[in-house]
Amino acid sequence: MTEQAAIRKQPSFREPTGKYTGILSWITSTDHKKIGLLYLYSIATFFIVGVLLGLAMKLELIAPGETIMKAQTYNQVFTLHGVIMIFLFIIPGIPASIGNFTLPLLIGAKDVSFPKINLLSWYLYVLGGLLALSTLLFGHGPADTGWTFYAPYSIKTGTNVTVAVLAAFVLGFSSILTGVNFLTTIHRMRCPGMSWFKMPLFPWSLYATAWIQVLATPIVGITLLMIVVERTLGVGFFDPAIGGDPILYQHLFWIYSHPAVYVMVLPAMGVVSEIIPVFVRKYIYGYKAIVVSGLAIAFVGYFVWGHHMFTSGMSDTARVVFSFITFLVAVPSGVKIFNWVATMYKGSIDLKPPLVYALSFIFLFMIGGLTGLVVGALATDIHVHATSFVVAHFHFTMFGGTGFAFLGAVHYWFPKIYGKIYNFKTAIIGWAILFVGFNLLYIPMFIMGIEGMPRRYYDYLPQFTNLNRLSTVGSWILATGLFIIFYNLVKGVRKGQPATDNIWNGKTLEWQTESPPSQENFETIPTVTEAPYNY
Amino acid sequence: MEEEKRHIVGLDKNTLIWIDLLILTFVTISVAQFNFRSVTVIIALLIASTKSYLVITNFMHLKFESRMLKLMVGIAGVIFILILIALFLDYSAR
Amino acid sequence: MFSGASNYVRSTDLAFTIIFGISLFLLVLITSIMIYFLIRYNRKRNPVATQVKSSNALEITWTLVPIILVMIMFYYGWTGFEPMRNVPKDAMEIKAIGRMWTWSFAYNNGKVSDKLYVPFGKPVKINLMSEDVIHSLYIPAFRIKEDAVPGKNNYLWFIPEHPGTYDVMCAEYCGMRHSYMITQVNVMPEDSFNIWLNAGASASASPVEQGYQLIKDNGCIGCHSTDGTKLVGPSFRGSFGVKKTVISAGKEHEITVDKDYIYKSIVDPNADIVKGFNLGIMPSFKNKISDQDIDKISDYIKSLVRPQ
Amino acid sequence: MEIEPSNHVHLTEHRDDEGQRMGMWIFLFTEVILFGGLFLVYAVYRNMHPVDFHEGSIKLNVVIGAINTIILLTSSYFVAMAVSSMQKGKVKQARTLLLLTILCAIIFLVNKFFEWQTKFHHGLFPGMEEFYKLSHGESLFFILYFFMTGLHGVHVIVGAVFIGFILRYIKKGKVNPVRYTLLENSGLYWHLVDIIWIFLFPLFYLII
Ligand code: HEA
Ligand code: HEA
Ligand code: HEC
Ligand code: CUA
Ligand SMILES: [Cu+2]
Repeated sequence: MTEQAAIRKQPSFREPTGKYTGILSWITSTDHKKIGLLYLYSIATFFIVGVLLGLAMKLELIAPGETIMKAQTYNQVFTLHGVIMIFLFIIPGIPASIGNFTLPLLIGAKDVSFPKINLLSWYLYVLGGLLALSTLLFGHGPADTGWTFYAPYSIKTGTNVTVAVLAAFVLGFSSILTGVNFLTTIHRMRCPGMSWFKMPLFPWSLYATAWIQVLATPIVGITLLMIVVERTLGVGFFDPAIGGDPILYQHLFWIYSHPAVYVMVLPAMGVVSEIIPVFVRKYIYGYKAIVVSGLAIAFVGYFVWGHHMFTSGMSDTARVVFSFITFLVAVPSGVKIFNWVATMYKGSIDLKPPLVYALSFIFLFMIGGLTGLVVGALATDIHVHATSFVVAHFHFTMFGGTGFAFLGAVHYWFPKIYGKIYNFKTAIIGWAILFVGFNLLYIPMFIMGIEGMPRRYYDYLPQFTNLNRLSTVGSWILATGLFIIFYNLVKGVRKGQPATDNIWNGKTLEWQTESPPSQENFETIPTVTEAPYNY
Repeated sequence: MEEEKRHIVGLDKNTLIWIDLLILTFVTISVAQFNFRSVTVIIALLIASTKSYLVITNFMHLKFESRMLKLMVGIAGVIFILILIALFLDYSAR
Repeated sequence: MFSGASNYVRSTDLAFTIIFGISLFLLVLITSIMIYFLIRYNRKRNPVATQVKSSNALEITWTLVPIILVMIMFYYGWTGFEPMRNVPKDAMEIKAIGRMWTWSFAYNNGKVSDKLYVPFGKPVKINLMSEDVIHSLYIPAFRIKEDAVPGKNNYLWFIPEHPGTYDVMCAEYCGMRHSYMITQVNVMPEDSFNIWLNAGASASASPVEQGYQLIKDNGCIGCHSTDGTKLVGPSFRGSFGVKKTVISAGKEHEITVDKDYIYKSIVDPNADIVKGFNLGIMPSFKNKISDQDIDKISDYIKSLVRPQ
Repeated sequence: MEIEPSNHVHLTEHRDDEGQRMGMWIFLFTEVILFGGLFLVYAVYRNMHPVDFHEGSIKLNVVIGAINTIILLTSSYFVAMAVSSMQKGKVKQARTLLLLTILCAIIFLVNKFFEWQTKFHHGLFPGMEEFYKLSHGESLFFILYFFMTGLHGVHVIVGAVFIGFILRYIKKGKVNPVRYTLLENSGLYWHLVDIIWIFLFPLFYLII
């Protein structure tokens, strides 16, 4: 650790460069670090909108019948919630914000391969986000189709599906550009000496993710375009009245959207693989196994989409085969978990906030993933498909998994980004409340699902009242925790204690430069001689 | 371009490929005049694939690119074909 | 929680128990190890970490063992599912029609009902149809569910093994009143079932009463209330004889709701759209409701006077 | 950037031509998959309605299709030649070849325009009266035909504009015999447009 926080050798990247100052110097900058932060702030903004919608839904469900909104409003709320959370929060989430910031640092590069395209993708992101929100303002309001936009309902309804779908299309394009950029960067910009197997695991996970973004996203892009054409020109691709097949829409949608769930979770796994060795002070156990399992998840993940359609009337063969492949995907996820836990063995564990998040990721993701097996099995999925069991499953994976890892990533790289540090104690208190609230919110949903409460239900039968009420209370606790965490982070940015350059004693390259890094990242491009995580 | 020695494809080679492509176009049109049932589709697709192969390797210079890039093109192709097969798990067994 | 209401309950719950059991075991095991390490190798207790080399044998073990475990899970899921797709030859067939936002069940003898009635202990095959968007017939107590897709013939089948009444729901999101697309299945002894099945619309019922039965059975009340509240469509109460503004082919004009207009609204609903309502929501019932029956519906609507 | 030139690996300033090309290739993957989605739809519907697709295909004009195929193949040839010329330093020749490519693009589009127009006259455009008299499979065929060739047409336009920009860059000297990756990338894009047509042609015009 070098004591150099006081005198900087180079100005921080946060200083304006180019001809503009203030906010303009940010939104015209092609520096990956500034773009990463632009992403982080815009993602956080949309995320808060999504959370408020989530809380509103839970409030509505506190009792049967109408509580605070009408049925139609509820349907629009969960659609907007889903669209925001999926396309604006969790898919760009870790890669575009944290990934953008740290990827070049981690591989010892000055920037990504295509800095201008990087900035373009942020603009597309904002455009897509504004389009999605604009549906609130005109016509019959936001789409009411669910984030899946299933035909033919999405073609019949009078709400602003066209615009919502176009928003998703633009966002998909933004995601593709990020993917192209990361793939090229990882291939071409690694610093001297960093062979593939000397690359840290977070870049590896971004690499696998980028492949999914590049090869799967266009499918949903074209599918959504077909919906637009079908709605605006009255041309029926999926309209049974002219012989089209609504099930084909579902196939095309899930061909993208299942791989997309691994876009959501692989970077989170990368973050966890980064955090654990630092706080355990050990070389990560099974480095190669973790790399290979990540690639395996990405690859096999392409061929399991049918498990969302077990009750759609797909052929029986397809149901069985898709169920089979679904089970195979669980194995590499397990391999990662085993290796993380094994890393802790004989380590010297320092339970700082980032590690707390990493470990709670493991716990919550296990619950999410293992319940994924219940829905992956045919007989049980026939029963719990489209019930709140599924809702609980994906909240556990997406937000118990990716969400917690995201928070972990923010807490881990915070001192690198800002050169300051937040209060540890408040961070842990916020986490604890979040954790309790989270479980209270979603575990009742598992039970209700097994008892047969369908999802996307505005109103429910009286037997589900108690569990719904419990779940609503959980949502308030969780919101409290989230508030404390945000408050602590914002306070850290404004008046946190200065942090040294390498506050966690990390071995990866980003910790070997100043905090915050300078415009050029490194004074001289580093040369790597040993594997990462050599403690 | 210090570090790269780029292969230059000559006029004759390009022309040769072009003529091949025209011939294949002619072949595919003539074959389509006969009805061999589903075989026709396969022949048409085989010819189209051959044409693409010629374009990709020669006109697009994939031949002279790194092994890594060839591998990437291969992976993208394989994933698409596997998706097509998986989709037909449903449609061919309905 | 799990009553044996159908022939699938046992196998489905078995699959569930096995998957859940293995999962819970792994969850508890891994979490305990994690917590143990956390305490045992805490920095205070263990200031210096010992580096451990990765072991291929271990990697292979924890790849292979999970493969075996997931194959067990897959197997039970599969065997529980298999019978769901093999309908016995002697199954009684019922047509279930889903439309926004009601179910109707049509029996072979022409009887239509908004509730499902099935004989106890007999295999029943349900052919699923949809008139507008995708719905999904879900009977939680029977552990069965299948989508009703427009333009496609899906089916499900089951043997009810316990007399009683169970909830039937729509499990595929289908628009505004999706959560109200709920009805019941009544499992009754075979002889009472036959009596129910063969009872015609009671002759004594007046046309108005029959009209009410008709709008219930055909699912009109999913969209039209009979008490004056506006749902997706205009309420039937107080609409007869009233002047309304409608839009036909883009042009507004006035009509009076009478027998002809009601007939047209049912057979060709998109021709005149009542102002303030949306085009394309109401499906056409052409050839689905006979002309006499439409007359009865008209009579019924006429009988619904505006509340004072 | 003060890195010694000896340090050859990956990091020569803004110049990583191979990286630029790799980026383009990856972008092309996404284009292929974009059309790939439509090919999946095509495959499924053709599998459902083989006879109708044949009927529909008969209504298309093979001659126009064949001419367009030849035009696109030739334009691809021109672009490939343009790259070779540039590499050899024959800037002027490269420019001529690129101009010819754009010319081919225009002829292609004009052809397409007339082809679409005749379909229009026959009322075979989705939404027109005649269209509703078609069988299910045939209407799907024509919807796909218009959508796929339409999207392809958009790509032709984009490709031509891209090449137009390259012509300007050549004039300004931004693209030159030492530095021509942009030209190569525009070529890659153009070849992709060609490849997609190579598949569209038999699938729509030549079905038995
Ligand atoms: C981050 C997102 C994410 C992730 C990672 C996953 C991961 C998995 N998901 Fe999930 N899923 C969603 C997000 C996600 N899912 C969403 C959003 C939906 C709903 C979409 C909608 O309809 O709106 C959904 C729906 C969904 C369905 C459809 C349900 C239905 O609608 O009926 C299915 C069915 O198979 C499924 C399965 C799985 C499986 C098997 C995994 C596996 O990858 C899980 C693997 C992990 C583990 C298994 C745990 C760890 C492993 C061990 C501890 C080792 C030991 C394990 C064994 C021996 C088995 N998911
Ligand atoms: C990432 C995805 C995500 C997240 C985080 C959430 C968060 C929440 N969701 Fe979400 N939800 C979805 C994705 C998500 N949801 C999707 C895809 C659907 C399906 C929609 C559909 O059916 O079409 C759905 C549906 C859905 C329903 C079911 C609707 C129905 O079927 O009737 C409900 C019901 O209560 C609900 C509630 C909530 C609540 C209360 C929250 C929140 O209030 C919880 C508060 C969140 C937190 C406390 C987050 C913790 C922290 C982080 C995630 C990291 C943040 C870090 C930084 C910004 C730096 N959601
Ligand atoms: C999915 C929803 C839906 C269903 C089911 C439905 N309707 Fe309608 N109905 C509407 C809507 C929306 C309108 C208003 C728009 C219009 O005029 O088409 C309407 C209009 C009408 C009108 C004109 C109303 C007036 O007051 O002017 C009549 C009569 C009518 N429906 C009768 C029926 C009958 C009878 C049935 C059942 C056999 C039925 N509807 C089923 C949605 C529905
Ligand atoms: Cu019908 Cu939901
Ligand atoms: Cu999935």
